[in-house]
Amino acid sequence: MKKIINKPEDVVKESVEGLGLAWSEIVKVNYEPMFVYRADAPVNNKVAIISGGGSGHEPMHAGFVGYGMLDAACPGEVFTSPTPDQMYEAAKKVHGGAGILFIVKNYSGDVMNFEMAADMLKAEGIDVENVIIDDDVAVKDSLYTQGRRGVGTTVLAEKICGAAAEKGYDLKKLAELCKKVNGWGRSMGMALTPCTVPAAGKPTFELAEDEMEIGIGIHGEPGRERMKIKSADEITEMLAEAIIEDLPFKEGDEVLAFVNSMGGTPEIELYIVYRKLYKILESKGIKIARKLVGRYITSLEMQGVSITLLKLDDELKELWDAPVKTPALRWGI
Amino acid sequence: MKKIINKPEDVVKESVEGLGLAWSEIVKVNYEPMFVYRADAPVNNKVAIISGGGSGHEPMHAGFVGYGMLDAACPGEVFTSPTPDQMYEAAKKVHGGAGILFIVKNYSGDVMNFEMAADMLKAEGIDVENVIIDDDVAVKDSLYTQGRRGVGTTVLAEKICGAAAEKGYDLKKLAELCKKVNGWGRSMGMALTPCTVPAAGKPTFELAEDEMEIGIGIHGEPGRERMKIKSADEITEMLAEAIIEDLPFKEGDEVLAFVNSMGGTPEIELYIVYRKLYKILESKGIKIARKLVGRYITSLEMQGVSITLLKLDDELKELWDAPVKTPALRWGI
Amino acid sequence: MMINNQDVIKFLEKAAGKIKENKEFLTQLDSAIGDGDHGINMDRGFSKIMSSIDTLRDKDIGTILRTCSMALISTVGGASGPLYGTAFLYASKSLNGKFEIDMNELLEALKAALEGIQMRGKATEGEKTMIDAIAPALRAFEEKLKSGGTPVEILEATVAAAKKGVENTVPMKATKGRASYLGDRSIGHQDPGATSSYLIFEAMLETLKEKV
Amino acid sequence: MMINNQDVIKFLEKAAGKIKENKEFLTQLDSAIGDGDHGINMDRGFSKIMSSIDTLRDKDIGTILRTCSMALISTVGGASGPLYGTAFLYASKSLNGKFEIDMNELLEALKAALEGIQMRGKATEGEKTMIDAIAPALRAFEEKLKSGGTPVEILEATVAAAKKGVENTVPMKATKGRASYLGDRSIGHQDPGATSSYLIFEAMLETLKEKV
Ligand SMILES: Nc1ncnc2c1ncn2[C@@H]1O[C@H](COP(=O)(O)OP(=O)(O)O)[C@@H](O)[C@H]1O
Ligand SMILES: Nc1ncnc2c1ncn2[C@@H]1O[C@H](COP(=O)(O)OP(=O)(O)O)[C@@H](O)[C@H]1O
Ligand SMILES: [Mg+2]
Ligand SMILES: [Mg+2]
Ligand SMILES: [Mg+2]
Ligand SMILES: [Mg+2]
Repeated sequence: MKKIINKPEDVVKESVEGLGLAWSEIVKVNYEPMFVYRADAPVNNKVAIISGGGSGHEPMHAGFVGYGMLDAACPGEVFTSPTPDQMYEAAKKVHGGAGILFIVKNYSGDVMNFEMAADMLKAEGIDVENVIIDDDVAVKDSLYTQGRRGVGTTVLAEKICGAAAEKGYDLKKLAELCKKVNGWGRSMGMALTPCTVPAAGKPTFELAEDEMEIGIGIHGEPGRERMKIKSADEITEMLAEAIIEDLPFKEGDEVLAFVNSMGGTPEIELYIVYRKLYKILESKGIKIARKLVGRYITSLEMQGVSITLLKLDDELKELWDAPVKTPALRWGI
Repeated sequence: MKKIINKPEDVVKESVEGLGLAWSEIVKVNYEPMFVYRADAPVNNKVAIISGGGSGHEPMHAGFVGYGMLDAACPGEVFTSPTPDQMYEAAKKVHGGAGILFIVKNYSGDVMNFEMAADMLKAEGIDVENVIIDDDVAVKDSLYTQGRRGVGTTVLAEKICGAAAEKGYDLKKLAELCKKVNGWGRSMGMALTPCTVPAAGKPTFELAEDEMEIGIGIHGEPGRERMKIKSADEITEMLAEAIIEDLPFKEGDEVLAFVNSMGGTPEIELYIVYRKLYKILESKGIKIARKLVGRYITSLEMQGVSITLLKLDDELKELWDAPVKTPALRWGI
Repeated sequence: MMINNQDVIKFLEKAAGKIKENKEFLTQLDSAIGDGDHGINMDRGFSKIMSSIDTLRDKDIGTILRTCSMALISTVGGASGPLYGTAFLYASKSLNGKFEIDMNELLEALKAALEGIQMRGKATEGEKTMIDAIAPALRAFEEKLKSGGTPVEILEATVAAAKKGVENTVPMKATKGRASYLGDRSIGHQDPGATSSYLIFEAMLETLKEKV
Repeated sequence: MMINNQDVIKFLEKAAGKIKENKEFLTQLDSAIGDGDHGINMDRGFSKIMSSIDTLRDKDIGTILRTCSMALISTVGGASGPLYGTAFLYASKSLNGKFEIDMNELLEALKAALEGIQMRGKATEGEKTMIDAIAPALRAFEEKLKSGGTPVEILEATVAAAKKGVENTVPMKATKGRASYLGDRSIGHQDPGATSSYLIFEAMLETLKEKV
């Protein structure tokens, strides 16, 4: 295992501490239990938005705490859901009197832990809405299963709902908006290499020198299919087609195109994927009205890429463009 | 070689094309010869700032084109200096009548190619200043050698000079400022893994599973010393001590601390390094007044980290804080 | 034979030991069909219990189990944290204030634990989860109890059924938890959560064996 | 024996061929002490020359070399691009309008090329660069020319000296170019730029050998 770390068990704590030291004008860190929250919390009469999940997906979620996005983020151990006491204490710290929106990725662990926290908060009379993000088209959906994983759309939902909360949306309206974003967002990812959880010390899976994994999750969990490596254009086509036909996205639609690195894939490759995605969408009469290209929801050092498409209307465009000031996403301010 | 690319020879062109498609509100792309330039160029009566170098260091430099930073960037092939015709044509396109500042990293290839372009432009009566960045303390400096490599300080110089150009600094004052930034900036990097130039198809060097390379360059060129992997704290100490004693940085100094990933090292590790760097500087009475943490000057997918410290005064702090709007660096606007 | 609070402490120590011993193994199982952290998660939780076990020695069984529940909920994370945490919490409910219980009371507590897991995780038997070890184990417990087995016999039957249950998860296709994302590719692998449940039943059996 | 513009074209074709053949080798040399692109860079430049070679067949030698210079400058990049580009440019200066030259004129052109390299790169002999192949090669050329050698003999001496020069770079410590960043660790490796210069001299020799 090649990593720039001290003890594996200190990785999350030390990293969050570093984030807090670097961005003290934007965030503060609570250690027992661990959560990262807005330095100016609580913001009175604003719905507070809290997300969280296993660590290893940086900058998600702690890098998205700040004006116009999250009020708090609860980092679990690497690839392990945070615990209810984290969400509970975070909520108590950032609650501005207008209720709490939990944005939760659809993993059984995350769902159950956030649910427990919501139960605890509701018992104290605090309004909580739990919205689940499940946008990964690589996973077959069905009533009888856990359903799809939450991936790239989470980042977009956090930005858009964050802007809406600043604008004064109440909890009910904000939860509806979050569900709308989830309903209009679709993602799929692939990997060239696995990644190594520090505490485990060895890669989560093996891939031969000429193989890739299509439909990978963000925890190094195996994907939909393993196959020989293909060209960037072919990979982009596979991901884009699966995403487009799922919603489906249609001629005349405006979308936000989000090309994301799994961590280890460098920017030079991301833009090769973006180029092809642009051409595919153009040929179908789908217009990229907004974009995000970079590393926003990652799997440690995994090499690979994911694509997210989010259908846009005027409301979503305006909220996307609104100012945001967080360690990892910032504009207009 | 595991990469998301099409043909190795098309990597740079396709990636730059993708960048242009994604950020058309900020940059435009010229293909023959290749350069990326501000969509609103030329900006009249502003000194135009041009940088460039081999590709593979993204987002540097093309990701830094835009308001408050570069007017144009000239990407060479991967790890290969661009050619004089690129800088020449870029200069003709963005020259706003107030002269041209070339910011050049100190590699013999870059230096010579920029020099040739400057000769061509001067022959046409255009004022050009060529400022060389040579901040890498891993390289022993001497009058009789090529001198030090240009690394992390380049990013800071581009941001700071870009702000100064917007503020109306003339060419002479801007060149002085750029030299001041170079004189006050020091860097050093290390790598856990090599990287692979697409055209070469195999890693630029080999490192055993338990080895790291200290004092690495940004082209996969071997560094100062190879040794057994150490802890994040020890690595940070080695880099920081070499940097601090070189200028030297002293008690009471204010600095910009820049912790940079070589590409493959994920953010979770960067903040572990930042944390230790903070503590080292704190113990010496050196204050981090500004910071930059992320992937800004990379070596493709190489795993590793570099640290840059830049001594600050009021002028530099004000220019650092000034608004910037580029694909990769943005705030205040 | 009655089970007292000291036995519960011993059981917890044994369970923590078994989890630690099998940390790698559980993690390996989870790598195949999950995210490779189950052993790490469980060990973090039981180590946390162990770190304050001395403060529990004089407490009643309900308090001991409720404290364990809190430790698991706040340190394990993942899916198994809330599930085992809720299990311990539900088990504790009928044991508040009690320093000694019999096998009937133990069965009631275990049934409550399973109910908690199902309330929280909404899974049923056959979905390739810990329930596939626990549910058959409790049926075996109940049968042997009714047919008049000794405590050790009862728990031997329980452990054997749990083991069988773990083996039965191999050919199952997961429809709950992270393994469900694999669809058919989850077939052929043993469920990590079922395996940790089996280890916990084993710890119960060994505790009783040492007592007689 | 006179060298005409057709010979120059042949020389360029041979040089391009040798560079392509040795692309991997040059790149490998550059990996050890540089950034592993010298073969790729040089091949890109000479391939560019080859792509328009047909438009040069009827041009004078000065024009041919100047056009090569532009191609190298605008496609090779790195350190070797401006250096070889300047070399060809300087060599072309005294040959403008000429369709035939003798060995004296060739020597003058080669000396001008070296001068161009030194103007641009500010290196001298002993710094582990292409100059360590070119400078001794030109000295051998001049000696053999003065002592009345045939053109082939002159170029044989030139190539032999270039080869020796390349070998001499092995124990040198680099103080110019990318290899200089390695300091003492550059010792023990052959310089890639010196090697490509040697290949170019070889191409000249083979051209003349075929002519006689
Ligand atoms: N809904 C559920 N009901 C019961 N057990 C479940 C459920 N979801 C997951 N599990 C159990 O949890 C185990 C995985 O736990 P763990 O690896 O610690 O959590 P995570 O999957 O979040 O990484 C599975 O092997 C399975 O037995
Ligand atoms: N200042 C210089 N003078 C002469 N030759 C040089 C100089 N700097 C570098 N070289 C030559 O260039 C070669 C490297 O060329 P190349 O790999 O194409 O460029 P880069 O080093 O920019 O990648 C070296 O082997 C050396 O012979
Ligand atoms: Mg997990
Ligand atoms: Mg190079
Ligand atoms: Mg798991
Ligand atoms: Mg080179």
